[in-house]
Amino acid sequence: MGTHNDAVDLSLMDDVFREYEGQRGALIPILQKAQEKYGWLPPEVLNLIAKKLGIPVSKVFGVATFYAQFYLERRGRHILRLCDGTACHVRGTPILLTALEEHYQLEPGETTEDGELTVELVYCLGSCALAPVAVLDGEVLGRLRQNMLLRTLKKRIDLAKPA
Amino acid sequence: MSVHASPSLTFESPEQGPDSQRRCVAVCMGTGCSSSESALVRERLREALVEQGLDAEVEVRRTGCFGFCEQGPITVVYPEEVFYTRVKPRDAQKIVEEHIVGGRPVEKLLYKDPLREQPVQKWHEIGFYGKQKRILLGNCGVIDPENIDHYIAKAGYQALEKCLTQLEPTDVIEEVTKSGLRGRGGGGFPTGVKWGLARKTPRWPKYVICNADEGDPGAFMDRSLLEGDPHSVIEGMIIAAYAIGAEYGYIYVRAEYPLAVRRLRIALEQARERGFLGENIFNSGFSFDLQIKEGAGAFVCGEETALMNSIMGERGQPWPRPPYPAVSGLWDQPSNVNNVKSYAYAPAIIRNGADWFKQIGTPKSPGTAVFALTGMVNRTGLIEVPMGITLREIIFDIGGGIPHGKQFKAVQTGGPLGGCLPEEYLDVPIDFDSLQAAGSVMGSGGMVIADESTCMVEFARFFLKFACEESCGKCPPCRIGSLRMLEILTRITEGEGRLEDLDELKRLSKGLQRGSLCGLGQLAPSPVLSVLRHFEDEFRAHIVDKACPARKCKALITYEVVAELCTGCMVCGRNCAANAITGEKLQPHVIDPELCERCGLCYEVCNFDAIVIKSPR
Amino acid sequence: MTNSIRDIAEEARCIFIIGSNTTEQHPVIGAKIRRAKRHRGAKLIVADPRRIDIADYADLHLQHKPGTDIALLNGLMHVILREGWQDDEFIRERTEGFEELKPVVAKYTPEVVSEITGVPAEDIELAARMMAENRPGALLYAMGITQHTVGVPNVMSCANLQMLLGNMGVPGGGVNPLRGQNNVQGACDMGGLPNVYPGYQKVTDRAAREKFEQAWGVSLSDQVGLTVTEMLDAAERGDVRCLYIIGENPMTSDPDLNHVRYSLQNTEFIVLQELFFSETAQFADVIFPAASFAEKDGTVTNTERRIQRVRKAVDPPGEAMPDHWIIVQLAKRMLALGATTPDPDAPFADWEYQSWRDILEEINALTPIYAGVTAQRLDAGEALHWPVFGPDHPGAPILHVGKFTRGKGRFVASDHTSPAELPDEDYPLMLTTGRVLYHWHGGEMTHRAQGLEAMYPEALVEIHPKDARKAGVADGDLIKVASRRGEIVAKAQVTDRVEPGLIFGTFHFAESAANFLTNPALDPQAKIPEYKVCAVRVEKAGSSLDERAISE
Amino acid sequence: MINLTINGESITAPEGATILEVARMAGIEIPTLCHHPDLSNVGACRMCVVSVQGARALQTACTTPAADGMVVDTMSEDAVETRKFVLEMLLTDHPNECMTCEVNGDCELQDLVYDYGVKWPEHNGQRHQWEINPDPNPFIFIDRNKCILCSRCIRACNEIQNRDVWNFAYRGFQTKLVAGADQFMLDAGCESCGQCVAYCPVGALYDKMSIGLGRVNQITKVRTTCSYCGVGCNFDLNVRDGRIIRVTSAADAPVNGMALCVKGRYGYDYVHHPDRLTRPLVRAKWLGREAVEERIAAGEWAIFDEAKQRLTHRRPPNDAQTPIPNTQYPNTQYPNTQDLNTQLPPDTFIATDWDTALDVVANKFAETKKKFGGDAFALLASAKCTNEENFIFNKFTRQMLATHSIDHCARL
Repeated sequence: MGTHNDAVDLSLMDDVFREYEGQRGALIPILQKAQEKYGWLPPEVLNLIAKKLGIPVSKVFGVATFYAQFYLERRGRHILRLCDGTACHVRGTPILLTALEEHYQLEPGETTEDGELTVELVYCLGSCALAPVAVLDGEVLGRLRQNMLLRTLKKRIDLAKPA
Repeated sequence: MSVHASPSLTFESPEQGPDSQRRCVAVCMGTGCSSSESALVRERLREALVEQGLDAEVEVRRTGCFGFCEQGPITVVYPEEVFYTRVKPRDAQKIVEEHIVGGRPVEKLLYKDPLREQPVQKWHEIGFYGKQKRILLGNCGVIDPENIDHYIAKAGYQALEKCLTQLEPTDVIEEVTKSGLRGRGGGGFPTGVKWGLARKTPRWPKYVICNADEGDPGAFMDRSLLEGDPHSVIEGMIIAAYAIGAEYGYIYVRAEYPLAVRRLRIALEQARERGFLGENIFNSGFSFDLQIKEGAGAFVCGEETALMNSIMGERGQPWPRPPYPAVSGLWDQPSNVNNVKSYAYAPAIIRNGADWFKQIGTPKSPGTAVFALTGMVNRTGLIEVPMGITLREIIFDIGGGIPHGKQFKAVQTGGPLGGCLPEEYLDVPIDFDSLQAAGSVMGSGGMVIADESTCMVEFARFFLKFACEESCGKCPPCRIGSLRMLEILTRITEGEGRLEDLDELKRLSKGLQRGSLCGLGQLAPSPVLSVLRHFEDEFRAHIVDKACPARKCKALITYEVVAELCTGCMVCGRNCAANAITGEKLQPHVIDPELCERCGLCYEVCNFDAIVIKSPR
Repeated sequence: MTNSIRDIAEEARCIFIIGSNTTEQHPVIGAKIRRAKRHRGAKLIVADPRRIDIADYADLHLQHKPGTDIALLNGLMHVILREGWQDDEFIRERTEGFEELKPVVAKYTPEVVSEITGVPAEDIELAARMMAENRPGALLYAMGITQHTVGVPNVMSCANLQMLLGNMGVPGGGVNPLRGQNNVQGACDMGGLPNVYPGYQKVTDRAAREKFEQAWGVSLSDQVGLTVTEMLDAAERGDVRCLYIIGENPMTSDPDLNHVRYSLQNTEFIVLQELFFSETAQFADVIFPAASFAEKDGTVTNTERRIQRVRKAVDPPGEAMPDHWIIVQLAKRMLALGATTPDPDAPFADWEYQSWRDILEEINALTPIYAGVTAQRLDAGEALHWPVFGPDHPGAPILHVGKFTRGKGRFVASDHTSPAELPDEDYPLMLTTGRVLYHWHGGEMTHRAQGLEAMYPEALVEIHPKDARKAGVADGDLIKVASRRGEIVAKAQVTDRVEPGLIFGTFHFAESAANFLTNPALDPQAKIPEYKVCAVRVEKAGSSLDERAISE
Repeated sequence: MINLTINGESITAPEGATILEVARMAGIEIPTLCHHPDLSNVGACRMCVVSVQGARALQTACTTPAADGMVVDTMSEDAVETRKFVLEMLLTDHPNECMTCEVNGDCELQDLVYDYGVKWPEHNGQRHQWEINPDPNPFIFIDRNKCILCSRCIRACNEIQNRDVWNFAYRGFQTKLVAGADQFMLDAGCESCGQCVAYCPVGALYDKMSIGLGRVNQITKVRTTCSYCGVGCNFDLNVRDGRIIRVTSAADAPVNGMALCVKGRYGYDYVHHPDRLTRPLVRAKWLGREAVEERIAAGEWAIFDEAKQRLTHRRPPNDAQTPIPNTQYPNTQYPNTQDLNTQLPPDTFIATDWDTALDVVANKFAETKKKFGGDAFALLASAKCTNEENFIFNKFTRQMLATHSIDHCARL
């Protein structure tokens, strides 16, 4: 599970639990809210959720690891979600990936050592008409080309100089 | 929750009605256009109007997707329906000054059809819309999805009123059954029959569930519908609930659709305020409410039993049927799961009658089909066409053919669980059964066009990789079998393939189809099989000649400099992270195939087309 | 148990556990109860001074002070009567003494009971409602009820509650003591008691006496014999000269071990049959190496009165021999010495047993409740719950169906009486004792089961953070626990499983057995010692003590 | 009652039974892996698929209720081929180690692979390489590489033991059997009952104490009753060469079925502990100096080292990380005192022989009875002895010693 140094403030969860009090099947929304608050799902939080909902940790962990949306590890300060939906795929996402791997030694799902950038592969952001698309920290980058992408990244993020 | 004894179907302030002759500039605020600054466009338009002191008379309206995302951001000026494309924020000024004030449409913002020399003025004259028939998307681009009055003005919630005040639940089911509506999730199961089954089970509570977990990469029909006309889906669900006897419902929306979720939230609130949701709707004694459940990123949750597990907070794994949801679904109660579109048809069918619906489309697949037309085609976007139209019409008349004069190669429908069809199938009429016969499927509406530059082997591998990553892992055929297939396909794209692999792929496919627990595993081999069936020569090229005809598979291609064209500008060298490109200034450069990573950056940046991609043969 | 494990697990709609750490002491029953609660929706109420494991699964945990069971049970009955939830028909048809019960119970309003037990009044109300609304309900208890100076009244009060609810003689109901040892039931059934012959035939009963006199060909006393604790006192006085012990370890299992040690030292001749050189062995004169359960054949009787087979799987080590062989050998030698001269014509005068089957036949002949428990039926795999009155009698998984064994069920009302020793200035804390999942009794076996020993290698004493702070003790510190009778050193386990003012210890570890501390005060009737309550004080142990605790 | 046809045979069955249950009642075998009669059905492993007339696809017999008029073929080509495919797929991610596997000959996967004639699938694709035995639990051994993800352990823990220690994490080919949040079992609330092991159809979960000590064809099973608490659980002692090497659950155990607790399943090794007493012991003072010296000199008797015995009682605990070594057969040392002139304290225990020891006791008892009568005796019976032993001990008390002073630990 996630490595992390500074302590996690569990009180953030109080109103989440209040919101879903007595609701059936609330585990997933609660995990989503938790991730909104912490950016990922720290072990302490998983344990707390299990305790509060009266369900085994094994179940919480099983669910949290099943869905792609949940992160059990810290992520980078900047997050690039690269769309590999069919439309984007045929319009060049693979080659964008190669460029990224080439320049940042980053495979999808990985984070740079300096914790600056996380690259994720997602299937369809629903902007197929702008394919290939990526989302950098929530901003949509449409009709991408390798050099465009690399330039934007350089501009946006000061990364420990990639080898 | 505020519950009105009797909800009103009249506007609270009529002049806001979209049909009013009042001038209105509609700006698309769908995900597509939003991602190219349409919000800013809207803002600028407002400001410009204020400057002109016209903000009182002219409404700037937020609308859902027009479908023609390719040309986004879209802006339409009503009532003339002048259709502006690729509108930048700075164009707002012009639109207001020249068009609104001056009455002269802004020439340079009009859509230029590659097939016609005159720019097209009006929305419906554009080829892209020519052959469309917009039932579900009828309100998209017309009404403000965040304003229930707009929906009501378009006869919204009248069907619901009719059901609750004039029809017995069984009448509703009969009408829907008579209409011949088939499930738009891809299964094509008769919706009316499905509702009938759920009604038959004498256990309460019952649930209606809307499957908006639009997982197919390259599909965004459901998203656009939810963003552009959320009430039609909600109304459809309430009608279904009434027919089945359910008192609660869920809309399971894909996590990646924040805008759709927001619009749904607003719509639900407004529907509750007006009493369309809640207790004793239309004084009929019937009560119903529903909530949104956001998915958490699992394609398999598009499978109805997995979806219900997910709603219950479990791992999204399917269960073997029986028990069928109609008998024992959510929390072991009778449940009805339909796709977004299936529900959205219901109001129209109830309003206009089964016969009206049946005369659209084909006898066995009545109604329309909504597709997200994407890939290597001139006009990409969201389209709605009558069933029975041919693939060729869609791709060439609506889609405007293949860009850059390239050759059409294949059309993929049905997403990762669908299939690819080549040229010779282009005249197949679109409907559930014909597509199936041709070796593909209707699916939920993704339609991706591949041109000569697409490697079909890699294409097949792409879909299988997706299925493999999305396998829930419950049953061995899918969990392990899909990986074994992927390993073979990867091998082939890397030039390590053997001819026996083709039979092995077929054998494994059979195993998955026959043995897998749910649709995901059973259909995962479909893309591979269809490619094997229609493009076996490409497979052979990879295996026998170690060549990638489309020059896409990294292991089988080389980048080379055409000395005659190279000016030695050194741009490529500077961009090459692998330092594979050498050469003196102003001298032709050379690429070392050993060092080259095939990232294609040089190809991209060369201003003289001096770099070519080569593959044997 | 009046009912079978099966019907409690599958039929009871409410399960009330009082004074039983079921999931640790009878884990398989514990698991069945968890299953009943979670997969069958049975209601689960746990009354225990500690937040024991199963309390975490309960709908309601009544954390009452040790030694206040009668008050708690009376409180429950008070609410039931006040609300008119009692089963009048059952009371009318099946019981007597109800009128006497009423006035007693009337005094125990939830408020009063809350005062005595420390359980919130509303929880008492709620518990009573659950029991009333979910019938049949089974009551399970163990040593937590019996090991008190009021052990017998405690049990009576349990019976009162169940009769009041009409929970007797029905599947899923009953008063169900969970017996500790694998054959403690059988040992009682087979006359391992000073007041009865096998099958609970009273030694004071003339007919019974004559029956055995004729069977064994000797004349028998009509005087009740001594109980364990009385034996030790008699030994201390020198009245008992020979002590013959089979597979028991009074030097860890009896209360006030210092007194036990003194008594044993004082006994002239002690014979012991054991697997291991136990604490008690140190005081023995002759030790016979005995066979373990895996090394002999025979039958045992479980807590639900079911008789089952034990089968020989391996040979005893070295010269070790099964206990029955040893006893027979001694008997024969004593006959040879003329120590007793039974009438040779008596059917069972002699000691010529070829195997356990021969003994079982004698049991069948002399023990009515075992009359039908034949080797043949056991071999045929029949499930036999005594009483099995004859070869064709099916046995009785459930007792008191239709009518109680004694005719009518008798309500015997009791009032709350405080334990014999309560905390005071000198000994401010209350000690209650018990066992843990990984060890068994004196630990003769479990300390030599390497996995179990690895799981729980040393004595722990549970103490509440508050008391720990007072005593300046941190989790894992060695502490000295002292009572008026002795002291031990053990590791502190700071936990809120116990309430402030209460500590918990075990007697699994000889050198720090809680029984150096426990109070030998007895229940006047059952002669059972008050293991569950005594007064102690706690202090951090000095390093010298650390040494001892570790090295010993 | 309903009527259906399975493999041409018409069968009458109770309402609500599954196809699998009906078939097995009728003696028609349908192979299963994830199914177990004690546990809920999940239809995951696909082994029990059968063809049902009119059904679109194969149906899992374990989850499909038998219906009136149903026509089932359990051996249709589709069904058989699917089973072969499933087994083949499982093998592509399973080590080929039957030769050294603990459960060789006692493995449901192995049997089915054999029955369906599935060949070992060679391939150089991905195989799991989980760490073997990564968990310090002293009783339960895990080899995830052998896990077929049937979830029987998960359901056993959830439905039988109700501890919910186990669950699946991640998904697809990455699916992993984890305790809690991928922790050590004991940290995830495990109480080491071993139910997960008992229900594992393959060698993924096994009893750590028994590793390398014997496989099913090398042992004999002896059904007996547990020696710990009063529940009366039955189980099989697995015996090899006169040693108990393992305890296994017995599905037909009347009280407990497959369920056991940590003591019952893993607390048996005391039986073979070196501390076991193996010879009758008598204090020197009851034997007489001469006898003792003679017999010791003759090598018949020996001095018993009491101090040593008491120490072994408090052996420091094993390191839980390392698998428990098996205790050797009792080899207690009895030092022969070379020099008989050394003073022999009268309280020294002498390891004697049965005749001597029994006579010492018989004589002492007889003499005491003569002098002081029955009241001079007190006897403690044992709740650990059999009914028969307790009976004759009670007879010995009353008939032989003429007293009723017999009791036992019933109250303790």
